Amino acid sequence: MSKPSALEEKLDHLQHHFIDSDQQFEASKMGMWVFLVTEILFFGGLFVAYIAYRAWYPDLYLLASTELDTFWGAVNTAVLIGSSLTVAMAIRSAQLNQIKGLIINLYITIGLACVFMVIKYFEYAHKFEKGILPGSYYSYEGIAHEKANIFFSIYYMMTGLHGVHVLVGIGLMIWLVIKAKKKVFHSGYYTPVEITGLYWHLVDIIWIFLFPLLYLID
Amino acid sequence: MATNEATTSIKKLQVKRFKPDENPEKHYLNEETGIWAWMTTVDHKKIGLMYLASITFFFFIGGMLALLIRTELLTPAQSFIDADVYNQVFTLHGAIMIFFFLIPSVPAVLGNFVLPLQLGAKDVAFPRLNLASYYIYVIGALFTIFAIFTGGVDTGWTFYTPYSATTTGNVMAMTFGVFVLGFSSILTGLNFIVTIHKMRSPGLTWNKLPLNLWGLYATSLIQILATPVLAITLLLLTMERALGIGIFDPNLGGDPVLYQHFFWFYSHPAVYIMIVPGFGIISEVISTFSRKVIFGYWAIALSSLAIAFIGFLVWGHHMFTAGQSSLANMVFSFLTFLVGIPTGIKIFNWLATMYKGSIDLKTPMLYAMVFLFLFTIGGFTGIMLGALSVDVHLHDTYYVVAHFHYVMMGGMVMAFLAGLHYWWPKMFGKMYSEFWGRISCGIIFVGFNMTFLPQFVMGAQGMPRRYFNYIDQFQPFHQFSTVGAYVMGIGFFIMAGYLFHSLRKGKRSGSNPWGSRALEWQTSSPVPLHNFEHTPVIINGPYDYHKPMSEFQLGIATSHNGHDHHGGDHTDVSKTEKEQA
Amino acid sequence: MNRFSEFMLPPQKSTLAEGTDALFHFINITSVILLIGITIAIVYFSWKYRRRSDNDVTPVITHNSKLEITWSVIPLILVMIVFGWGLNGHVNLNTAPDDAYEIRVVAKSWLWEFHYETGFVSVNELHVPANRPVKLVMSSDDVIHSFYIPDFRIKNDVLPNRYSSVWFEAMEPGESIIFCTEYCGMAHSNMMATTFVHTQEDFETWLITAGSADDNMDPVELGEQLVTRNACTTCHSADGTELQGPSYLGIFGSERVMESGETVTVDENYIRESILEPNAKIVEGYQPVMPSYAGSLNDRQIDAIIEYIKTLE
Amino acid sequence: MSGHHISSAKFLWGVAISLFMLTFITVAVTWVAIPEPWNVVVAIAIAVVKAIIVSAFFMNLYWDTKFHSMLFVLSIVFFLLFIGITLLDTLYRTDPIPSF
Repeated sequence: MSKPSALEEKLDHLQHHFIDSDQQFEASKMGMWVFLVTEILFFGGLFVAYIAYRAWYPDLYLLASTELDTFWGAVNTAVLIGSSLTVAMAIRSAQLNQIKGLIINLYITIGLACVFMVIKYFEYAHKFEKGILPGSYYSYEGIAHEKANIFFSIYYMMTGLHGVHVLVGIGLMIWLVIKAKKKVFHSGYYTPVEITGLYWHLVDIIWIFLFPLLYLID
Repeated sequence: MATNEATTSIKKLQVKRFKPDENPEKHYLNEETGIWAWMTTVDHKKIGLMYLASITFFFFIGGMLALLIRTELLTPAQSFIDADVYNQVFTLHGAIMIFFFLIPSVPAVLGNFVLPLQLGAKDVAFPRLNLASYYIYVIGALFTIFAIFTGGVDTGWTFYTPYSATTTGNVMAMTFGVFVLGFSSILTGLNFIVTIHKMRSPGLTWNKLPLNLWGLYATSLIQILATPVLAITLLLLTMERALGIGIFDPNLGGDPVLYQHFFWFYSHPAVYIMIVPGFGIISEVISTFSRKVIFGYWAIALSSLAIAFIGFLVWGHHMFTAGQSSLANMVFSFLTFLVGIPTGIKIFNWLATMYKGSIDLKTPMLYAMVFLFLFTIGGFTGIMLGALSVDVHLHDTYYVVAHFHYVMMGGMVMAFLAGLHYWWPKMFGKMYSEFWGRISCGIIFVGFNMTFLPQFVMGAQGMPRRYFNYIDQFQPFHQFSTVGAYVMGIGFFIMAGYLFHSLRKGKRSGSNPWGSRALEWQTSSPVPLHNFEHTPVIINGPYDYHKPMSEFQLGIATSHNGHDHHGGDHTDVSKTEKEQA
Repeated sequence: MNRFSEFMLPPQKSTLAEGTDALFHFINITSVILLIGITIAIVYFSWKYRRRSDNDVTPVITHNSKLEITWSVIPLILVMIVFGWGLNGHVNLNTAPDDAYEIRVVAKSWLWEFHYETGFVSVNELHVPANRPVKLVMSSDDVIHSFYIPDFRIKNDVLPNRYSSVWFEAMEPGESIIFCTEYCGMAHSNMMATTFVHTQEDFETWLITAGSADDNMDPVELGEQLVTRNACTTCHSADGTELQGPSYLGIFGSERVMESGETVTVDENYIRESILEPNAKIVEGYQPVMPSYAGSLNDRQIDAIIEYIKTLE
Repeated sequence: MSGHHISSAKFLWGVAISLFMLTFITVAVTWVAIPEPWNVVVAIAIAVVKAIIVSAFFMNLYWDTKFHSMLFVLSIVFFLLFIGITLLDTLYRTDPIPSF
């Protein structure tokens, strides 16, 4: 292990069972990667359901996806990619000891995540009005396919679970802002920023797949 | 051969021999006592013991439920509980034994206690996460208990749709409890993987890693790769009940066989979550009590990983008669047989380790022998069930029940007991009664075979599982089986007795009662608060019994990282340094 | 060998049983030989190499490639034999001959219905001809069940959303038991039926007479037979015993409180409704689990059951 | 130290812009009628490229230890095994049809 590269020897963050900051940083990062593996398989289950039903009823997916608005889906994709960029910028700021930049970038990320959720809210509300409700509450008659309810069950489960992850991300980001304001982070210690960033990028990646699979069926 | 190289570089680093304190005054059990200190501890050893207490509780409950089932089955018709209660009882027996006992048993209890010790680390990589995973386990358990008292669950531990989507009772609380529990398992696996990667002592390379850790590593990989799928499956099932999403419920257009794929994608690898860490323990115990280098170190280590991997591809053998396509049946049957090979290799390796050893049949070794015998039977009957045409006849009969009890109880529980007896002195610094240990091992062995051997016969004769009533011709087998269950119960009762006695009045064990070369035995018993008073340095493999003990006790004096809040350590260091190599 | 076979397995009553049993015995014998070998090794090593002193020196044997390859390859060959053999048997189990006689099976919680080509429906009694392949095309009305005849070595799950099938060829006239082997709720273990194997001629006569046999029977007697034949007695006793459903004893003319809170007098109309639409009115304390008999009982038969219940006071 | 790679702001912007472009392309190809299986293939291929860009340059896998990339790939492999083997059942079921 190399010597801690921190400019000043601030070691408040170092827990007793680690040898040095680098070991702690590497361990946390690996822990996050292992966690991301579990996240991928967690969503993987839903993708399996999606693929199995799509293989059974390709026409159902064609019909039902016309109810989803490609424009707003694309906007949301762009919003999430933008927020990934700002998270990456936030990490860069932390690495360069620019705490102000870190906080600003986190604020922008939170803002973009909220925009995503608001758009999602309007999409959901629009469907609810039509009677496209999840599960047995489904009452929309506009799709001539007997399994239409299942497509929307999968849609709601996938986007809903993704939405929950976005909310968790917003919570984590707010926590980071509070910590950053207390001057906890510096170029020698920004582990929470880094691993929250990893989480956020994964949420972005999952949406990158959800978008074409749900909205872009033609 | 590496010794010479190593010793030269060791001199530069000022490596000394640290003999463990045989009679430590301060250790993890008497520093920081009191309920609150235990509840908030982040010490992996105490968390391990908290898990031990919890799983013992659930093993007791699950065992009592088993006796209830066996007693009811004494007669073909209803004897003292009705069908509804019976169905709830076997559901709970299965769910509790699998989710609350077997899955956390070795990783969360013995793994938590031993893993950092075998690595020479002070703790796991994320101690707070470790404590959190314990509390998540407790929360999951509370949900399940809540489900029992608010309507019960009668679906069987497999929660097959559409029955689970339509039956009355509180299935939602139960599945949610198991869902929560899954996260405990995931976090433990995550913690172990990172710990093994990042917290190894100097010199502890991958080819010197104890086989127990290879087993735990393979287990952790399965935990992180499979458990999330259980989580999503149960979430979908909960949603099925709450909202009627219809993915698995045929009444709403779904496919129940798809549910079975989801469920077994987790639950078959879960069998390996239960058994693979058992393999690790058996390797440790057999090598220690044969005082001999393990035969085929890499074969055992890699076969654990191979089992973990192939174990993911065989889930469909639970579904040969479920209406799965013939193509899938063929592929799953083929892969199932492949998983038998690495398992067989392990058995032969353990036997070869005993060959020309110096075998001491102490209680842990006795359990290891029992494991070898019972697990082999479990394995062979598994081959039987993997054979497509025979499985059609045997599927969902008592043959399957007997088979998985031979694997889970004859394999896993025996391995757990071997490990518990093996590491007991390390945990508490006390010895148990060797005499009663052997007696109860014998009683459990006899009782176990009495219980489950007849079940093979009645299963092959056609007795279906999960039957409350049965036709008269099976009664003699059921009665024999019930008697066996009580014999086994007596065995466990004796075990509880002598283990409690050892806690209160046991003889001091000394740091290394078995003469093992493994790292966890090179510190005092009970273990100091931070495991080692020095940083261990490893130059030999953990099974190199041909090398002197002194080469296994090397280390560098600890330089604590500045702000250690446990003041005691600094003063104690000088005490342990009194003897040098 | 025969004795062992009788002890371990039910009698072979279908043409497929022999092949399955041969593989069963092959695996059993191979396993027992290997198990004895392993056990002898364990016991022998434990005794021969027991610890003699605390300073025992053990040899350093880390691996032996020849040995390891042997004990990997031999089991591999054995399991591949088992795989091929099992697959072969499975293919036979799954390919019904084209000329097989077809019977529709409908599983309901907790009874088996067998529909014949004549339109006749028997409950919990499967009648088949001997020495002729029979194919069962199965489906379920509610949850998953599984159709299992141990004597024939056949089993397959019965699904609510698809058809599944099994086939067999019974070898001689006789009776064999049918189990449900997929857990399906409270009376899962009572969901049993019997296979009656007739000679070809007997079967044909049975098929013709079965539908009309009831015509000139006394209604009460017919009703008593019908409640047994249609598996009503699985859940409703005639002697006051509490099962999954209310007992028939003294039920007629009594007043019962429903789950909805209303009170209903048990009369002809209520019994008729309960047979055809069982879940319309549920007596307090019971579950809505009874399957509908609409389509499988005609008016005369329902009347007969009502007459029978009236006699149980 | 592999774990502390610092990307320049310009580079991060470049990555984001390429992602925006790919998003536009994936929407744009739906305006062109591509025959049946290929429209899905193109959509997934673009999504995979985007995911690789995000993981390599935003999540720093490109500069990180190989083990993290391995974990990422491992999870995808197991997902593919899950769906691949499940499809062996769901796509190849042949249900009997009752004749009466």
